[in-house]
Amino acid sequence: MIRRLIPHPLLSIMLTLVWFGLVNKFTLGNLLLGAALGIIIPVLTAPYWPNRPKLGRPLSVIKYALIVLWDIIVANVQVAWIILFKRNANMRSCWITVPLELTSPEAITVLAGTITMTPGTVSAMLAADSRAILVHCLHSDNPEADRDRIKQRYERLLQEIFE
Amino acid sequence: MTVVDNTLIIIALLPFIGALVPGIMIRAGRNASAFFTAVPTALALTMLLLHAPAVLSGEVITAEIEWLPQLGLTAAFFLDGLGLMFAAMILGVGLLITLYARFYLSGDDPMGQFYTYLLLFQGAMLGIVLSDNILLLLIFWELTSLSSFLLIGYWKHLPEGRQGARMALAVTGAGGLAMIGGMLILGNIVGSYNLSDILASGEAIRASEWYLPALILILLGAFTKSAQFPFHFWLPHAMAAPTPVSAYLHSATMVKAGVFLMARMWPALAGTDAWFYIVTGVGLITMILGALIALFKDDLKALLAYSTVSHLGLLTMLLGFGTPIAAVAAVFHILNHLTFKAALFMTAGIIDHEAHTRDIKRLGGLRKLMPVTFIIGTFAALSMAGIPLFNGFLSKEMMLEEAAHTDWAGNPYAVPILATIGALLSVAYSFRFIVHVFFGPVRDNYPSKPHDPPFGMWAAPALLVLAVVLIGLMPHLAEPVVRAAAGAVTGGVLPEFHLKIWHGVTPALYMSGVAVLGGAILLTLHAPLDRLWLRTPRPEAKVIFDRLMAAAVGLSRRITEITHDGSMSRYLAIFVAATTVMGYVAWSGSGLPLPSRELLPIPPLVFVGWICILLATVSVALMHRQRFRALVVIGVIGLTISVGFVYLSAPDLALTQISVETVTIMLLLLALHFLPKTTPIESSVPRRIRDGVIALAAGGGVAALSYTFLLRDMPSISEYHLANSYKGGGGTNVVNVILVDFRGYDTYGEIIVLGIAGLIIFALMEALLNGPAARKLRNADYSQDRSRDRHPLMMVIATRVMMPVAIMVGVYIFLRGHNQPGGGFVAGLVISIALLMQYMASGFAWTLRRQQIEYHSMIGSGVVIAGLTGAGAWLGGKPFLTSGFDYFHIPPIEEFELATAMLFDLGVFLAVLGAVMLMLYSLSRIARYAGETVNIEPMDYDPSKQVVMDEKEK
Amino acid sequence: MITAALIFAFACFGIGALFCLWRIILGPDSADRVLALDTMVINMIGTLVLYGIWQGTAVYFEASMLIAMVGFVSTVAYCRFILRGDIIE
Amino acid sequence: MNHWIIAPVVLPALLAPLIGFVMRHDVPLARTASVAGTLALMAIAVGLFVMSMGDPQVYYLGDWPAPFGIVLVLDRLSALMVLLTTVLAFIVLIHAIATGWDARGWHFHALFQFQLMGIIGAFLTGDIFNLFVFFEILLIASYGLMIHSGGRERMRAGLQYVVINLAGSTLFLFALGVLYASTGTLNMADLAVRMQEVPEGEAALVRVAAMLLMIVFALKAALFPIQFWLPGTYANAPAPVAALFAIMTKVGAYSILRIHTLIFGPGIEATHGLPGTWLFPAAIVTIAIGALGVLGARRLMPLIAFSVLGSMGTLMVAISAFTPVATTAALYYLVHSTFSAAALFLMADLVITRRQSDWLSARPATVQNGLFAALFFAAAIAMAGMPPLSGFLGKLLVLDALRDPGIIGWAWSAVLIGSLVTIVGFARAGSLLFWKSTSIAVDLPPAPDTGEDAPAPSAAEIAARRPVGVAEVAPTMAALAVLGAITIFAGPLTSFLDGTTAQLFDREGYVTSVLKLETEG
Amino acid sequence: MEIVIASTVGTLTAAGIYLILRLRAFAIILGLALLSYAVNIFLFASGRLAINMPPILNPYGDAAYTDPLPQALVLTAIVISFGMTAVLVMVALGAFLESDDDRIDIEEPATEGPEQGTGKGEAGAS
Amino acid sequence: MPDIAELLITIFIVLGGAFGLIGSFGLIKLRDTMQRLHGPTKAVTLGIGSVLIASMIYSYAIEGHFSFHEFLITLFMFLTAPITANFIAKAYITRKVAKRELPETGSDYGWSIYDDPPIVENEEQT
Ligand code: NA
Ligand code: NA
Repeated sequence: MIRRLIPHPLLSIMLTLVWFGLVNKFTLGNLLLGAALGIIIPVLTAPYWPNRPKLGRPLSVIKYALIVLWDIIVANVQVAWIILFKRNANMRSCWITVPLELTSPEAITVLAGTITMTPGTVSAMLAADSRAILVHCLHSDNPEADRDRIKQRYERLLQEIFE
Repeated sequence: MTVVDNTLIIIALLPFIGALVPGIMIRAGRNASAFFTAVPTALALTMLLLHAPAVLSGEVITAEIEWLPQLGLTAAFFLDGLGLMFAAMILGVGLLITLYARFYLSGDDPMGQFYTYLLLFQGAMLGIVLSDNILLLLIFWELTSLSSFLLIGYWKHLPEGRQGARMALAVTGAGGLAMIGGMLILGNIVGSYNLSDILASGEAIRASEWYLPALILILLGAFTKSAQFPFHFWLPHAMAAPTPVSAYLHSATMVKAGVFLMARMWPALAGTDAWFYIVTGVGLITMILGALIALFKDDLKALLAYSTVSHLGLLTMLLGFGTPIAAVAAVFHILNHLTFKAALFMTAGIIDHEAHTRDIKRLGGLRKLMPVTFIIGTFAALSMAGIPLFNGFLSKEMMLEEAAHTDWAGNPYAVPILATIGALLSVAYSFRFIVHVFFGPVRDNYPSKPHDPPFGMWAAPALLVLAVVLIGLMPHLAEPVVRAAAGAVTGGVLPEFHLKIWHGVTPALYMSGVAVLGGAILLTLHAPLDRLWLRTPRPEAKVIFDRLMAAAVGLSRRITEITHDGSMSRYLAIFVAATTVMGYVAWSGSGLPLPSRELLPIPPLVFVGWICILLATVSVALMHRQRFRALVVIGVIGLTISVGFVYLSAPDLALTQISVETVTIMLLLLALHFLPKTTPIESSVPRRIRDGVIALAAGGGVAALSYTFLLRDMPSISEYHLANSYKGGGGTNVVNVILVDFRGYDTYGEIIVLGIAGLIIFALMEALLNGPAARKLRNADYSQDRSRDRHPLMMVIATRVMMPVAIMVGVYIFLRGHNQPGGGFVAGLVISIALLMQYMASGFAWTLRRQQIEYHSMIGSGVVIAGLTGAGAWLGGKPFLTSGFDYFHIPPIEEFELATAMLFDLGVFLAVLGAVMLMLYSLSRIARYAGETVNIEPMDYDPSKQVVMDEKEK
Repeated sequence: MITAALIFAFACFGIGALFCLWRIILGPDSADRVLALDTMVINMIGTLVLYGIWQGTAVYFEASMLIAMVGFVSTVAYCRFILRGDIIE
Repeated sequence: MNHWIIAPVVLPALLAPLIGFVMRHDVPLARTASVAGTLALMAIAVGLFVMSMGDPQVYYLGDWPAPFGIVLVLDRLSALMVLLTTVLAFIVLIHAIATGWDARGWHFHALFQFQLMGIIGAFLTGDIFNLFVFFEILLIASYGLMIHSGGRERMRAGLQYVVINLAGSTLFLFALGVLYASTGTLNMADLAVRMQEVPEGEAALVRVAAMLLMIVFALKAALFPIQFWLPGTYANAPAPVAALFAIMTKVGAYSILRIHTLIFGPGIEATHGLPGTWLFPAAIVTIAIGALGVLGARRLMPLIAFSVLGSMGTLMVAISAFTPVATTAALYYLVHSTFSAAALFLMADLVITRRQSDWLSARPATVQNGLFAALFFAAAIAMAGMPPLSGFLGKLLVLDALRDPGIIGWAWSAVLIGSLVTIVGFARAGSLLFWKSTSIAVDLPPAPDTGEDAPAPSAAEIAARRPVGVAEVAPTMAALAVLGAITIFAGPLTSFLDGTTAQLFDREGYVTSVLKLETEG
Repeated sequence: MEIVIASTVGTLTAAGIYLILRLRAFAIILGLALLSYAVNIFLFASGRLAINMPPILNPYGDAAYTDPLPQALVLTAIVISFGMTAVLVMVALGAFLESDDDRIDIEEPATEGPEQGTGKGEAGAS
Repeated sequence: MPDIAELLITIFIVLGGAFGLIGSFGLIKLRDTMQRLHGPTKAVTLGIGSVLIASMIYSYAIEGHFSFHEFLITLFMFLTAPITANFIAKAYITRKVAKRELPETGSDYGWSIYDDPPIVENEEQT
C-alpha cells in the first residue's frame, strides 16, 4: 500500500527539494505544496520506473560524492591544461574497454557519468550486454592504469552502494 | 390612352407557368404534352386578342410590378401596336408549331423536354416584345439565347446540333452582352430604364456624346440576333435543330427579335447618319449575300435559312432608311415573311419527313407525289419571290419604292440597284425551290417514297399559306395591324398610306419586273453557275468560327496551364515580389515624422548574438540541402532569439520560444526520418539569383520598416493594461494577464488552433495508414546503417529522475504564470517535453501502454474547460471570458490567490499538452507502421534482471 | 570588482559562443555540430545567469532552467536521429 | 449586453470538441450533433440578423472597455455574413452527409464546426488582431477539410494550399506589426479614430499597413496576382468542402470591405485612394483569368474553380469603387456568387461520382443524365450571370454602379466579356458532359464466364450506377432555390443591403457605438 | 540595438523567402520557420525595445515597464504558428508518402488516362 | 558588502568565464571529434558550476536571501552532461569510426551500437 502511494521515497524527497529550488522561498504553504507534488508526481510516473533500486550505505554515498567532486575539479584543470598547452601532435588519445562487475543499471549509469565527468575520460558506450564500457581517453600514457583507476576508485564504491 | 391592366402580366407569364407542366409529365406521351403546351399558348393568345381592339384603336395597355427599384428594374409590361403584332405572331405561330411538332417528332424523342423548351422560348420572346423596361427586356433577350440553345441542341446525340447550339449561343450571347452595355448607357443618358421614358427622350439620346457607343452596342445585339452580316453564319448551323424549331425560331420569332428591337428603339435611335449608314449598309450587304448563298444551297433548310438571312437584311435595311413609310414597309414585310417562311420551313420539314432527304439534288418531281405539299410550298415560295397576288409582292414593292428614293452618300443609284439585285436573287432561289423540288421527272431513287403527310402535319402550313394568299389579294385586311404597329415604331405619326395591290407604274414596278425576269434567267443558268460557285474559293464562316473558337479555347488553355501550372515556387515568388513592390509604392506616397527615440547601445555580447543569428540564418539558406545540418543550425537561431527575448525584457516570450522551438524540431526530426535527407539541386543559377534578389528586396523592406518604427515613439493602449493588470486582472505578469484576461479571447482561439492541428494530424495519419502510403511505408527499409541500441540503459535511468523533475518544473511554471513568467502554454510544453524524454528513452509504445491519459480527450477537455470557464461569466450576467479572482488566507498557510483565469489557463495547458502529444503519437504510429519492433522492456537490456534469470537457471 | 569580473566572464562566454558557432556551421561531422550546439546552450545559460547577477534580478532564472532542460532533450533528439533515424520508437 | 452575439462562436467551439473527441467513434451521433448544431447556429444567425437592424451592437469580451479588451461588433454587415455562412453550411453539411463524404476520413464534423466558428468569428470581431486569430482558425480548419479523405492529388494540392496561406499569415502579422507600431492600438474603431489623426505627410507606415493588409485579404479573395492557389485548391478539395470554401474567399472580400471602409476608408487622407487604385486593375485581370480558365478547362472541377475566380474578380471590381452604390451591388453579388459556387460544386460532386471522372470528355451517359444536365444548366447560368437567376441581376447592379468615366470602359468590358467567355466555356463543358455523352453507347461489362473470375464492382462503381436520392440532390436544389429567392426578392434584399452599406460607410456611427462616445469626436 | 533587430528581421526574412521559393517541401518548411522567427521579432519590436524592463509588476516601486501587448500578441502568434507548422509538416509528409518525392510543384496530367473514356472530347470545335 | 563575499564572487565568476572559454576553445583547437567531446563535457560544465556558485553567494551576501535556484540548474547540468556526451560519442562512432578501430568488449557481445542485446524472453514483434 505504502509502496504504491510512495513508490520512490528518495525521489519524493528530492522533488520536494526541487520545489523549494523552484519557488526559492521557504514557507509552510510551499512545503505542503511541494510535499504534495513530491508524492503525487512519483505516483503518476511510477509506471515508467517499475522497480525500486536498492540504495545502501549513506556514508559510502557521501564518500563517493566527495571523491567525484574532487575529481571533477582536478579533471577540469587537467583538461584545461591539455587544451591550452598541449600540442595536438603530442596528444595520445585512445580507446579503452572497462569490463564491468556492476549489474544494476543505476550503478552502471552513475559510473558512466562519473567517467565522463572525471579526468581525461569520456564514457562512449556500453557493450550490448552491459558487461563492459567503452571509454575514450583524451590523453593517456598508460591506458591500463586508467582502466584500473576507474575500477578501483569508482566501481568498487558503487558496488558497495548499490548491491 | 394608357390603360393599366394586370392581365398583361399573366399573358407574359403564362408560357413560363405552362412550361412546368410538360416538364413534369416528361413521359406522358406526345398528345398530352402537345395538349398541355397548346393550352397556355392558346389561353395567352386569347387574352391577347381580347386586348387587340383597344390597342388597334391606339390605346396602350400597361402593367407593372416592383422588382429591383434600386436598379430601376421593374417588371413592367406594355402592349402597343408593335407589341401586339409580334405577340400575336409569337403565340399564333407557336400554336401552329405545337401542332406540327406533335406529328413531326418521333415517339422516341423526349417530348416533354421539347415542349418545355418551346414554352420557355415562347415566354422569353413574349417578354421581349411586351417589356416596358429595357433591363427586363435584356433579361428576356438573354433568355431567348439560352432557350434557343436548348432547342437547337435538342437532338443532343447529333454533333451538328450541339455545335450549332453552341455557335448560336456564342454569337447571340456576345451580342446580348454588348446590348447590355448599350442599354445601360441609354439608361444612364435618360436617367431611367423605363422603355417609355427612353422612347420619349430620342432627342436627348441622339444629342448625347454616349449616343454612338450605345448605338453600336445595341445594334451589335440586334445584328447578332437577326443574323446580320458578319454575324449571319450561325443561323444556317442552327438548322440542325428539328424543323419545328427552325420554323419557329428562324422564321417567325427569334431572328426577328433583332428586327423588333431596331423597330422598338427606332424613336430613340433612328434618324441619324450613323443609324442610316450602319443599319442600311449592314442590311443591304446581308440581303444580297444571304440571297446569293441561298441560291447555291442544296439543302432545303439551308436554302431557307439563307433566304431568311437575306430577308432579315431587307428588313434591317428598311429600318435603316429611317423614314416612316419605310417603317410601314418593314412592319408589313415582317408579317408577310412570317407567313410564307414558316410555311416554307414546314414544307421542307414535310419533305424531309417523307422523302428522308432535304437535298434538292436528290429531289424533284414531287409535284405529282405530294400535290398538297406542292401547292402549299409553291404558293409560299411565290410569295417569297415577290410575285403579285401573294403578300410578299406587296411589301417588296414598298421596299423597292423606298430604295428608289434613297441616296447613299449623295449617290442616288447605289441603293436602288443593289436592292434590285437582292430582289433578283430572291426570285432566283424561290423559283429554284419550286422548280427543282416539285417539277421535273419523278425519280425512282428517293431515299423513301414520298407522299403527302397526314392532315395534322400539313394543316399548319396550309393555314399560313391561306394567310399568304388572303393578304396578297386583300391587303387592306392587314392594314389596321400594320398601321398600329408602324405607328408604334415611328412613335405615333404616320404619313397617309394604304396597302393595296396596284400602285400604278412606279420605279418599283420596273425594278420588280427586272428582278423577276433576271431571276428566271438566273435559274436557267443555275447549273453552270453552280459549278462556278463550287470552284470559287470563299471563306466558310463555320470553318472560320470553329478555328477561332478552337484557337480561343487553345489559347485560354495555354494561358491557363502556363500560368497555373502548379509551380508553387513561382506563385510564391510573384506573391512576394508583388507585395514588396506594392509595399514600396504605398510607402513612397507619404513621409514620416522625425525620429523621436534614442538608439539603445549595442553591448559586445549583443554583438556576438547578432553575429550568431546572422551567420546561422545565412548558413541555413546556403546549406539547406543538408537537411539535418540545417535543423541543427535552426536550433542556434531559436536559442539566440530566446536569449535575445530575455535581454529585451520579454521572459515569457523566451520561455515560449525555446520550448516551442524544441518541440518543433522534434516534429521536424520525426518527419525527416521518412523524407529524403538531402535536397537535390534543381533550380538553375539565374533562378536562384532571381529568388535571391526577391528575397533580399523583401528582407530589406522589412528591415527598413522595423528600423523606421523603432526610431519613433507612439502612444499605446497598453498603458491601460499595465495599470489594470493587478487591480482588474489579479496578476502581476501583465503579459499573462493580457493572455488569459484582457485578450483571453485570442488565447481561446489559439488553443482551438492547436486542437484543430491535433485533429488534422490524427485524421491525416489515419488516412495515410489506410491509403496507398501504407504499402510504401511497409515496404520501406528504414533500418539501414542503424545503431543497434534503441533504448540505452543510461538514458532510461537518467530519465527516471529527470522526468519527474521536469514535470515538477511544468507544474511550477503553470502555477506561477499569472504573476511571474510562465503560464499554461509553456507548462503544457514543458510537460510534453518531459514525456518526450520518456518516449525517447523507452520508446513510444512502451510508454503509451503505461499511460492512463488519452490525448484526444485531453485536447477536448482543454478546449471545453477554457470555453466553459469563459461561459461561466454568463452566470453572473457578465460577458464571455469575464474573470474573477480573490485572495484567500487559511492560517497557517500564507495568503494565496485563486482566479478563474487559472482555470482558463488549465484549459490552455491541457489543450497544448494533448495537441503536442497527439502529434507525436501520430508520427510515431506511422513509424511503427514502417515495421519497427515494439519493446516490452523499458531498456534494451537490463543486466540486473539477467542475473536473476541466470540464477534461476542454475 | 564584480563588474570587471562580469565583463570578463561575458567576454569569455561570448567568445565561447562564437567558437561553438564556428563548429556548428563548419562541422565537419554532424556529431560536432550537435556537440557545439549543446555547448552553445551551456554558454548561453552561463551568460543568462551572469546577466541575472548583473541586473540583480531572478526573473531570468526560469529561462536558464528551461533552456538547460530543453537543450538536453534536443541534443538527445539530434543524436538519436543520427543513430536511429527515428527519435522516438 | 446582448450575449447572443458571442453564441455563434461559442456554440461550435464547444460542440466541435465534443464531436471530435467524444463522439469520434459514433458516426450517426456525430452527424446528428453536427446537423443540430448547424441548425441551431442558423437559428441564432437569423435572430442576430433581426437584431442587427438598429445601431451596431458591441460585445465587450471579458467586460473590458474598448479599445483595451476585444470587442465583437454586430452590425448589419456582420449579421448578414453570419447568416450567409450558416445557410451555406447547412446546405453543404446535408450534402456531405447524404453523399457519405463525411465518413471518408476522420473528424469531418469537428473540423466543419471549427471551420464555422472561425468564419463566424472573423465576421463578428471588431479587433484587428483577433481577426488574425480567427483567420488562422478558419484556415487551419480548412486545411483539415481540404485534405479530408486524402489521396495523392489532394495531398499535394493541400500542401500548396497550406504553404501559400502560411505565407499569407506571415504577411498578416507583418502588417499588424506595422499597424501597431504606428498606432499603438488594435481595436478597429480606435484605429479608425487614430487614422484620422495621422498627418498626411507622415503616413508612410500606415500606408504600408493598409497596403499589406489589403494584400493579405486579397490573397484570401484570390485576386490577381495572388490568385494562383485557388484553382488547384478548389479543384482538388472534396466537393462539399469546395462548396463551403465559397464563403472563404468572401471572408477576404468582407475584410477588405470592412477594413478599407472603416479604418482606411474613403475619407482618410493618409491612405486616400490607395486601396481602390490597386484593387481595380487586379480585379479586372482576375475576371480575365477566371474566364480564360473556364474556357480552356479540361476538367470539371477546375472549370468551376476558375468560374469562382472570375466571380471574385467581378465582386472585387464592385468593391474597389468604395462607393455606397457599388458596395450594395457588391454585397448582392457576394450573396449570389456564394450560392452559385456552392450549387456548382455540389452538382459536380453528384456528376463526378457517377462519371467516375471529372474530365470534360464524352463518356457513356450516366443515370439521370437529364437531371444532372438541368442542375448544371441552372448553376452555370447563375454563375455566368445569365438570366433569369440572380447572377444577371448582380451583374446589372455591378455594371450600373460603376459609372465613373475613368473605369467604366475597363469595368464593363471585363465584366461583360468575362461572362460571355464564361458562358461559352460552360456551354462547351455541358455539351460534352451531358449531350455528347448520350451519343456513346454504354459498354456493359462482358458477362462473366465463371463466377469467380468476375471482379466484384468497386464501391466507386456501385456508387456510380446508383441514381441520386432526394437527400443527395436536395442541397444542390436548395442552393439553386436560394438563388431563385434572391432573384425574386431582389428588391427587398437590395434595400436591406442599402441599409447595410449606409451603416458600413457611417464610420462615426461605428466608432461611437464601439467606443461608447457620448458625442462625436 | 535597433539596427541589430532590424537587420536580424531583414536577414531572417530574406533567408526565409529564399527558402520558400525552393522546390522541395522541406526547404519550404525551413523557410517558413525562419519567416516565423522574423515576424515574431518584428511584431515584438512594434512595442519598441527596452532593456531590463520586463512587464512583471513590481510591488515595491515605481518601475518602468516595456510594452506588454506586443509580447502577448507574439505569444499568440508563436502558438498559432506552431500548430500550423505541425500541420504543414504532416501534410508535407503525407504528400511525400502518397507520391514519390517531396516536390512542392504539381505537374498536371495533360490528358485523361487511356483507361478513362476517349479523352479526345470536342476540344476546340464548336 | 562584505569584502570576502565580493572576492569570492569575483573569483568564481572569473573561474567560470575562464573554464567556459577554455572548454569552447577546445572545440576549435582539438583535432578529432572524440577529443573535442572532452572540453565541453568537463570544462564548460564546471564553468557554469562556478557561475552558479557565484550567483548563489551573490544573492545570499548581497541581496540577503538564500537562493536554491542555482542548485536546480546544477542538478540538470550534472545529470545531463554524461548522457549528452554518451549520445554524441555514439553518434560520432556510428558515422565515422570503423568497428575494428575499437577495442574488444571482452564479453560475448559487441558494443551496443553494433550488436543486438541478448535476447530476453517475450520480445514481441509487430
Ligand atoms: Na497563467
Ligand atoms: Na476580465
